[in-house]
This record gives sequence, structure tokens and C-alpha cells, in this order.
Amino acid sequence: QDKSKLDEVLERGHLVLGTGSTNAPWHFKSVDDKLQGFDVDMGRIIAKSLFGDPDKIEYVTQSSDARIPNITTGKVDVTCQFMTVTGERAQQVAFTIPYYREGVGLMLKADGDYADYEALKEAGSSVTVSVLQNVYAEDMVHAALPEASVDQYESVDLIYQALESGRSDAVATDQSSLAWYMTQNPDRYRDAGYGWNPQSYSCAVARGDQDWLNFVNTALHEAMTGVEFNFYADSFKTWFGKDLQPPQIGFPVEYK
Amino acid sequence: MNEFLAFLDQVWLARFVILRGLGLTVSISLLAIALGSVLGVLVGLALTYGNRPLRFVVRAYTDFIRGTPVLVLVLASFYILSTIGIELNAFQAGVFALAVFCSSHVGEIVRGALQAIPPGQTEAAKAIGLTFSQTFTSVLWPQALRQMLPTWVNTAAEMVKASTLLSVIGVAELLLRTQEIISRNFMSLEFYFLAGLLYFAINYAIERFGKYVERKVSVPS
Amino acid sequence: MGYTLNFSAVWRSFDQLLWGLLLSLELAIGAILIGAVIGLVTAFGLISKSGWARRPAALYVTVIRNLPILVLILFSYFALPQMGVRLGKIESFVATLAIYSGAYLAEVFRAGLLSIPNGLKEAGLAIGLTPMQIRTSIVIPLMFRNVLPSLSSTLISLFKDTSLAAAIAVPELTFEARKINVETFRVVETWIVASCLYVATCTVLAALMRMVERRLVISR
Amino acid sequence: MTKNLLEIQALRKRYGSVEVLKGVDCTMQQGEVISIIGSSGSGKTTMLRCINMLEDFQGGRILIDGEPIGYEERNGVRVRKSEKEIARQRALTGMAFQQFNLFPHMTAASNVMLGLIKVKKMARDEARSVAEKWLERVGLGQRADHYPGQLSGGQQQRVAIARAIAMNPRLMLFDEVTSALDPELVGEVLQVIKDLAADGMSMLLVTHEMRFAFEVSSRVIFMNQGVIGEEGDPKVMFLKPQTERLAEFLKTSSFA
Amino acid sequence: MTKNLLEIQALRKRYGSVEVLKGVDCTMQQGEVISIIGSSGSGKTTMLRCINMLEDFQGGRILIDGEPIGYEERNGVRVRKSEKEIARQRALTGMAFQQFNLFPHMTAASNVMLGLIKVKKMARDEARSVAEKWLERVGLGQRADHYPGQLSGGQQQRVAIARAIAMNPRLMLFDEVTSALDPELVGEVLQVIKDLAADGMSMLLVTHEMRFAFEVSSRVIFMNQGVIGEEGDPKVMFLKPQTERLAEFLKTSSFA
Ligand SMILES: Nc1ncnc2c1ncn2[C@@H]1O[C@H](COP(=O)(O)OP(=O)(O)OP(=O)(O)O)[C@@H](O)[C@H]1O
Ligand SMILES: Nc1ncnc2c1ncn2[C@@H]1O[C@H](COP(=O)(O)OP(=O)(O)OP(=O)(O)O)[C@@H](O)[C@H]1O
Ligand SMILES: [Mg+2]
Ligand SMILES: [Mg+2]
Repeated sequence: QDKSKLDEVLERGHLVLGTGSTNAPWHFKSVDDKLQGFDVDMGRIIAKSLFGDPDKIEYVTQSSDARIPNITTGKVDVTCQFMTVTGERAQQVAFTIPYYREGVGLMLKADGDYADYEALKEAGSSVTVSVLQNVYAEDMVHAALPEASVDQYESVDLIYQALESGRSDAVATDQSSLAWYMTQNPDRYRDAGYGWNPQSYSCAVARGDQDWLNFVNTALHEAMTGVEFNFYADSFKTWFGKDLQPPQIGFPVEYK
Repeated sequence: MNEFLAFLDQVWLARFVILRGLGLTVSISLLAIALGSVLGVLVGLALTYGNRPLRFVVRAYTDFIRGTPVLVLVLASFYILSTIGIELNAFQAGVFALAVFCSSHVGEIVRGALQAIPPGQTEAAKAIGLTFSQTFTSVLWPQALRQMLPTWVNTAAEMVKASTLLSVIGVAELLLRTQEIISRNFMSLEFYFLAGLLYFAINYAIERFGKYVERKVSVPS
Repeated sequence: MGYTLNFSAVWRSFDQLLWGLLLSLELAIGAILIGAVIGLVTAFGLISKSGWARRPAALYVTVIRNLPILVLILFSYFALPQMGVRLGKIESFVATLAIYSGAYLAEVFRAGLLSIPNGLKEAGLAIGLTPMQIRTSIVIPLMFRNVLPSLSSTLISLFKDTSLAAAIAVPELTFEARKINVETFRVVETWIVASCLYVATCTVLAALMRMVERRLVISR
Repeated sequence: MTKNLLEIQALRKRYGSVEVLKGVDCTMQQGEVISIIGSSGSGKTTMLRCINMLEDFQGGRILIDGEPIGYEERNGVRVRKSEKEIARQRALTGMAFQQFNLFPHMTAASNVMLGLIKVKKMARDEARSVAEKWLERVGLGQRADHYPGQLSGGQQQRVAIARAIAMNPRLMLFDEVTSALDPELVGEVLQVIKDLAADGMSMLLVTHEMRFAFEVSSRVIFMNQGVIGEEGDPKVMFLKPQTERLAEFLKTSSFA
Repeated sequence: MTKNLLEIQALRKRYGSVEVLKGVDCTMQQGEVISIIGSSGSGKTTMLRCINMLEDFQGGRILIDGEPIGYEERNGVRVRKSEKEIARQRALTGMAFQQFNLFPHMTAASNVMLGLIKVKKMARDEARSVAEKWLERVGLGQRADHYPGQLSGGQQQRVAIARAIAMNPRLMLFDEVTSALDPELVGEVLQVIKDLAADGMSMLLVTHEMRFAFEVSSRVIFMNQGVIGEEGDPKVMFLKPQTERLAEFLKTSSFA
């Protein structure tokens, strides 16, 4: 009998979107102080579906660990903040369909000693990889390069710094971050051409409001496969530097 | 050298953002200090002149607040207040938390200052026929104010420092602004340094101002 | 509004909170131990007659006292490595907190040192002790007894400041509480319990320090 | 019969369980100067403080010009008057303290003016000229704009006396006003009191200066353990004490 | 010729521009007990403090057993000795102060032991037994484990004397050791000093107790405005003062 969030948002006239502001290319501030990034564009897609205007959004910037509390305490309508889908989290919030599949990639210096993943693997234990500090960091690297030595650093800028200064031969981190960094610094780096460790990113809404979840799902789905594909593809091109093939026409790709 | 020029270039690009962050930091601090001081004076009065039950309640309040880290106060007022039906946005919740924190300190300062005034002052005022409220406003409070000024200025500086904690709940004050800029250009060393410099400037200004006022109102002897 | 408190999710993760609390305590104690050494050296600098010792000490105290500790923490964690100083999370945090508390303790110690009657130092000189021996056997032990109350309030505020380590993902009490929030979204309950843990620990710390004060107080 | 200026009837005062005043009776006419002497702890200060309602008292009555101070009977029950009423009654008496108790944040003139403005509701200008007149009277016309911290003890005490006198009280109470003073400053304060006495001011003074009490008072009261041990003409009291106690007290005191 | 224990030659001492000692000459043999008297500010304390190098001095020499104290000539330039060397020389003299200056955080025994352990490098046990012996000698054998705060002034001063004596100094310096004591405690301290004198300890004592100086000393020095005004046998000095100044000083002092 409760009114759906959908009606509430429509009535209000704008969407309250939870996201961060300090992680390129997902959510960060442009030089003229506009929130931008791939997560932000997902929110804009939802707003456009709601009001026909992608700018009708009120942003709530939040730290990573505020993502779930802000949903459950109703401070945001929806959160799009590179949120990795896990079963544990799905018990607390309702995830939408994924809008990106992340993997770990390897970045090399363009003029470095190693040409690609194969060369790295061959070099065995003489390779050093810099990664973000994490409990799983070592295992994660060894899944791809079993003999490489691993240097862990505390923040993203430092792993790049390590590669730049020759303290490491490769950087292993989210492919999206790598892609962004490479677009920002053209011709200096090279993708080693190997990805692993997949995880899905979804938006999330409060549990128990199927109408609202359906709506957001529909908006995202049609952006990836239907009328708003160009919006999604432009965004993808902007933040990841890759052109997407338009969805195949005819039998829906989902059921193949 | 080149790097430094690049840094200056980034600062120039981000100048409005930094200024806006600075402005927000200053307004958060001012609001929190103002609200916290008003509340703190009430707390101090209750602690000094309140009857037993009131004193007990207020004492429990200050002890609890003073025993809790400010960050926890900030997080708690952002999340807890909304679940009990008080809808505050991040800015309001943050200012509320800082004001509450400030009030517990100012409360203690006020109590200390009032209790440090010799009882003879009250008696002399009574003896010429002043009522309590006249005694308070003409005799006790002006003396207490002078006495507490230095500690109060310290507290104000503490509030400026504590305003950084609002970055955690997404209030775009100076520190969060700095982090945003760093995430764009990866110049963490330079920009944290810049932020430090700005905070230092604010607090140093407060300190100087405090000294100035102190000199101004000091009673000749 | 009908919000019903339900602490069961918090109790399930209560041991995490306790481990976090323990780490908080360790961080605070580690920081105050190192901070006391820094503060002591700085305090001797502050009371020194030589400007070469006094000026840097005064500069250090003024600068640190006027900087937000969160900025210091982030600076030393994210920015210092660029200058070649790489420390682990916990080491970096403890070092920062130590440097921070050092500035406050320096002022405390300075007052403590100045309060020691000159006659005691002269009595030490008169029996042939060197100035260094006088410092270690007489001045510092006496000073510590004098400043014990300030020392204990510094310890307590350091303990509260450890909550800031959450910003760099050190698994202390606040970090654990935030983690539980993310996992269970029992936000109200978690913060109530965390606050109570902080307040209780502060109270116990204060009581313990008062006991130490009573033990060490010089009988009259 | 002349109406009594002050009438104390069976005054009793306890601190906790200790009875400090055990039934004091005493009357005083307009224009009298009464010295109260007695050993330390005998209750002299307490009696003065009760007259000025700086202390509550448990039994007996104090009347000034026939008006009962501090308490009234209501339906046969003794109740404390309202704070406001008590404040008014306090202004009937002026009090000078051992510790001067000047307001340190106000100039000498402002100290005197405060009560005139707040209690007597005088205009500032008028209050200022009254204050100047009285400061002149105590020999401090030049010091009107000095702060207490800039005055010697004796000067401070004279300002304090001016502050009390300016309120035009019916009765002045002096509580050992010279004991906190360096010996060389005592004289200037005593001279002020003598002048006031000569002007016909009614005064009740607690003092340890026996010679002064002898010279200035029209009557002397000897307090002993919470009651009046002896009272009468100073010449009789000092030269031919009637009671053992007083004789003994005079022997140990400085009067020679 | 017997070698002098102490030899002061043309001692000059300035505080800033004020000359406090204006050329003091004096010699002292082993076993002598010399009292220094003189009015306040005449330089008695300063002289003692120079002998113990608690004050630097600008001119003249002080020799103990022929060894120059505090300064040496190097290439014809007068230089201050090293802190370490000065510390060693300070241990040649023992000093007792007006304000006792016991270390409040140490027991009586520990006060005495500190110098023995740190300076004389004694083992703890040995130091303890030496300390106990000396505390016994000053009549405080029972109080070895009391803290200064638990002792009377006179007891504290006796501990302070024991602390100095235990270092086995060549010469004891006493600076008005009884002036901070209540009159009834003076006797016990003077007795200790008398006993030490009887044992043949060489002593230089500044005192205002003329009777005591008269009884105990083998020689008396009268200081006057930074120089020695008169010196000699106590009987001559006190009973037949040669100079006007001394006669006057004795008149105002308590010696009668
Ligand atoms: N606030 C108080 N609480 C408890 N006892 C008090 C208080 N004030 C005074 N007394 C006690 O009341 C008794 C009388 O005190 P009071 O000050 O009137 O003596 P006094 O005659 O003025 O002595 P003095 O010459 O020392 O000033 C004393 O025994 C004193 O200890
Ligand atoms: N630290 C100091 N700085 C400046 N002047 C000093 C200092 N100590 C002592 N004086 C001055 O040196 C002079 C001699 O002082 P000293 O203490 O030796 O006198 P004294 O003979 O021991 O007198 P007393 O009997 O009062 O102890 C005095 O005029 C004193 O004011
Ligand atoms: Mg009295
Ligand atoms: Mg002297």
C-alpha cells in the first residue's frame, strides 16, 4: 500500500543519486567542478528515463563505506558507485542489472623492457608488479603471473609512480582505471593485453520496492541494448576510450 | 621546476574549487562555533547554577560527548538522526555534530571560568542590592568572558581542524575538495601540502585575532 | 517513527568491535610513547637558551598544533611516499599521531620543566652530578610526576583520535563499526554501541591514570 | 520612644549541625557607632552577614526600621522572601569586606556607579557625579578612572567603602576592613571611617583594632561563642571589663 | 708551610653590570671552621656558590688543594673547564642549602645514595650502607625510607647535610642552613654541624646565628659590600670589633 519510490521521485522532480567524487573515471570532478564519470552517467541515464532530462539530479557524495547505509537510511534513491556485486551485499540492498564488468589488467611502459603479457610471464621472477594494497593482492597477481614479485602501495597514484620510476615493471589494477590513466597520458603506456579476476558493477536501491527496481533496471537495460544505446556508448567511449558495437538487431541478444 | 609550474597550473585551474572549499570550511567552523558556544554557555550555566537533577543530566551529556571521538559524532549524527525522523543533510548533520562537540567543551570552559571568580564578587554585588541576574550580567559574566577567552580561542581553532571530518560524510569542504583535485591530477604531495598551508593560515589568523582581542579587553593593573 | 532497535546484528560482530577497540588502544599507547619522547626533546628545545634549538622546536609546535590531524594523516599516508618515505598503514598512522601528540606534549612538558625549582638542579650539581645526570635522575622523573594529569588527558584524546585511522582503512574501532554498518545496515545500533565503547574506555583509562597518579604522587 | 534603626531578636544561625549564633539580641539607634569585638570564630562576621542576608538564618528576627529582613510570616509559617525583595532590603545596608571585593573589570567610578544605575535606576550622568562626589570624599577624586589592579590595597578599600556608602544605606557594616592591609595603609582607611562616623552615619563594625574601636565607637559589643558576652560604653568595656572572658580577651589582644 | 685547603685570590663576580664580589682574598687550612657573617646582600651566598661553581665568576682564582676550580689558562686565555671536569670538582666540596633542596621523589636514603652511585660509581649495596651510616650519624637512622615530604624541616635539612657529607668532600659549605626552619627545629641541625666540626671536618658556614658562629668557629669572616671587611678570632671579632662597620652590624644582629 506504500507509495513506490518511483512515484515519490517523479513527484519530487529530480533524482537523488549517491556516488563518490574522488575516483576517475568512475566519479570525479571536472576542472570546472562538475561531477562526471561513468557512474555519474548511469545516474544521468536513469534521470533521463524519468524526466527526459539527464540533468535533473541531486548528487549525494559519499565515501565507499557509506554506500549501503545511505541506501538503507533512505538518503539516496539509488547509488551508482562502482559497487561490486556480492551475495552478501545483495542481502542488504537490491542490485540492478550490471552496467559494467570489471577485470584486472596489466599496464606497461610503452618503451619498457617487456612487450606484453607473454613477455612478462616468460621473464618469471625477474618481474616486479606494483598493486594496490589488499589482502588478496598477492594471490591476485600470482593468478596471472605466478612467479612475479609483488610490491603493494597504498594509493592509485603510487602504483603509477612506481612504474614510472622503474621500481616496478608493470602495474596491475582495475582495467577501467588503467584505461583512464592511459588516455590521460597518451603514448607513454601500453596495455599488456591480459585481463582476469572479473566482477560486476551494478547500481543499488533499497530492498522491497520492486516497482522502483524494475524502473531502474529498465532504464539501464535500454541504455545498453535499446533506445538510449548511444548515450551509453558515448559515455563508454569517453571514459574507457573504446567504441562499442551497436547491439545486434533482430533476436534480443539476452536470450541467445 | 617544470613540475612546480604544472602544480601552479593545476592550482590556477582549481582556484575556484579551492576557494569554495575554503569558504565552506570557514562557514562550517563559524556556524559550529556560534551554535556550539550558545549551547555551551547554557551547558556551563546549567553545570554551575543548575539544581541537582539538571546538573546530573548535563554532566552526563558533556561526559558522553567528550568521551566520544568527533568522527563518531559526525557519523552518528548523519546516520542516527535520520532514522529517528530528523532529516538533516550532510552539511547540517556535520555542523550539528561539531556544534554538539563544541558545546561540551565550551560548557566546561564556562563552568571553570565562573567557578574561578571569587565568591566575594557575588557577595559584594548582593550587598549593594543587585539581583542575581544583574549580578550575573554586570559582574560575573564580564569577568568570566575575559578569563575564558584564550581557551575559547583554542576551541575555535579545534573546530576548524575538526571540520575536516565532514569530508567523510561527503561535505565538500576544503579537505574533500583537495582529495577531489588529487584524484584528477594525482599530485597528492603538492595538494595536501597546500591544504595544510591553508588550514594553518586560518588557525594562525584565529590565534592572532584572539591575542588581539585579549589585549584589547585586558584590564589594566 | 517506529524504529525498533535491534542489537542482535551488532552482538554477532561484537568481537570485531572489541578487536578494533584493542587496536585503537594499541595505536594510542604506541603514539603516546613515541610522542612523549618527541615531546621531551622538543620541550628541552623550547626552554633552551640557544635559538638554534628553540626556534625549530617552537616552529614544530606551532605548525603541528594548527594543522588538522586528518590532513596530517592523509599527507603522511598518501603524499609522503612520493618523497621516498614509505610506511605501512599502521606505522604511518602511529608515526603521525606521535608527531601530532609530540607538539602538545612538548608544551605540557615545558610547563612541567619550568615548574621544577632551580634549587634541586643546584643540589644535584653540588654533589657532582653532570647536567645530563641531573636531567635523567631528577628533572625528568619529577617533571613526569607533575604533568601526569595532563599526560592522561592527552592519552585519552589520542585514544579518541585513533578513530581517524578509519580514513586510511586501519581496522580500529570506528573502521570496524563502519564495516558492520555496511554489512548489516544496523547503523543506529552500531554507533550507539561504538560510542558506548569509546566512552567506557575513556572512563576506564581516566580511572587507571588517576590510580597511577595516586601511586606516584609524592607523599607529603 | 525612639524607633530602633536595627533590632536583632534571638538570632540563631547554624552551619550544618554547628550552631554559630546561639540567640543574639541587640538594638541600635540611628547614628550609633557600634564596634563588635571578640575572638576568632565567635560569630562576628556571621552576624554581619545575616544582617545583610548574605547568610540565611534559622531562628529569630532582624528588623531594620521595624521592617523584618529576609523572612516573613505567612499563615504562621516562616518563609524566605523573594530574591527581588531581599535584593531591595540588602540595599538598606551597605557592607565593606575584609577582601575589598571590588569588581576588577570596572574602574573605581564604575564600581560605585553600578548599584546606582542598576538598583537606584539613576541616569548614567547623575550616577557618575554621585560616584565622583563619594570618591572625592574618600580622598580618591583623582583615581576615578583607575582600575582596582592599579590601586593600592588601602585605596581599593576606600573605593569599596565609597561604593557601599553611595547607595545611601541606613546602616553601614564593616567586616575587618583593615586586616588585609599592609600596616602603613591601615590609617587612611580608618580615617575614612572616622569621618563617616563624625557625619552621623550609623555603623556596625567588626574590628581587631582595639584602639580604633575605643576611639570611634559609642558602644562596644563583645561576642563570645555565639552570644553577646558583654556590651556597653567603650570606656567601661576596655578599662573595667565586667566579665572574666572579656578581660582575658583584652589581655591577649593588642590593646595596651 | 702547610698547604692551604682553600685559597681564594682576588675573586670578582658580576651579575650583569653589578659587581657583587669586588676582589675577595682568603685562605683556609684543613680542619678549620670558618663562619661568614655580614648584612644581607653583602655577597656571602655568592662567594659560597662560586667556590662550588654554581656561579661562574669573572676574575680571580679559587684553588682547592692547590687545584684551580672551574677555569684554566690555555695559551694565556682563561677558559671554563668542561662540564664533566667541573662536575668532578664540585664533588670536592659539599654544600647544604637554605631550602634543603632534597629530591622529593626519592627517599632519604636514595637522596644520599644518588651521588654515591652516579658520581662515585659505588655499587647499590655499598651506597646503601654508606647512606645508612650517615643518616645514622645525623640521627635519622629510622627515617631512611621516608620521603622528604614526610619529614620535618629540621629532619630534611639533616638529610641534606648527610647527602653532602656522604660524598666525602674535602670541604663543607653551609648557606644559612637554619633560616628556613621553625625556631624549635634549629637546634637539631646546629648540633649536627657541631658534631661534624668536632670530627675535624673543614667547614665554611654562612650564618645569621651569631651565638652559634661564636661557639663553633675557629675564625670569622665579616663580608661587607663585596669584600672582606674584617676577619679573625671569633672572640676578638664579636667582643672587640675593630671596624665601625662590624660594630654596627653586630649591634643590629641578634648577638647580645
Ligand atoms: N561557610 C561556613 N560553613 C561552616 N562553618 C562556618 C562557615 N563560615 C563560618 N563558619 C564557622 O562559624 C563560626 C563563626 O565564624 P565567623 O566567621 O562568624 O567568626 P568571626 O567571629 O568573624 O571570626 P574571625 O575573627 O576569625 O573573622 C566559626 O567557627 C567558623 O568556623
Ligand atoms: N642571580 C642574581 N642576579 C642578579 N643579582 C643577584 C643574583 N643573586 C644575587 N644577586 C645580588 O648579589 C648581591 C649579593 O647577594 P648574596 O645572595 O650573595 O648576598 P648574601 O650576603 O648571601 O645576603 P643574604 O644574607 O640576604 O642571603 C645582592 O645585591 C643580590 O641582589
Ligand atoms: Mg570574621
Ligand atoms: Mg645568602
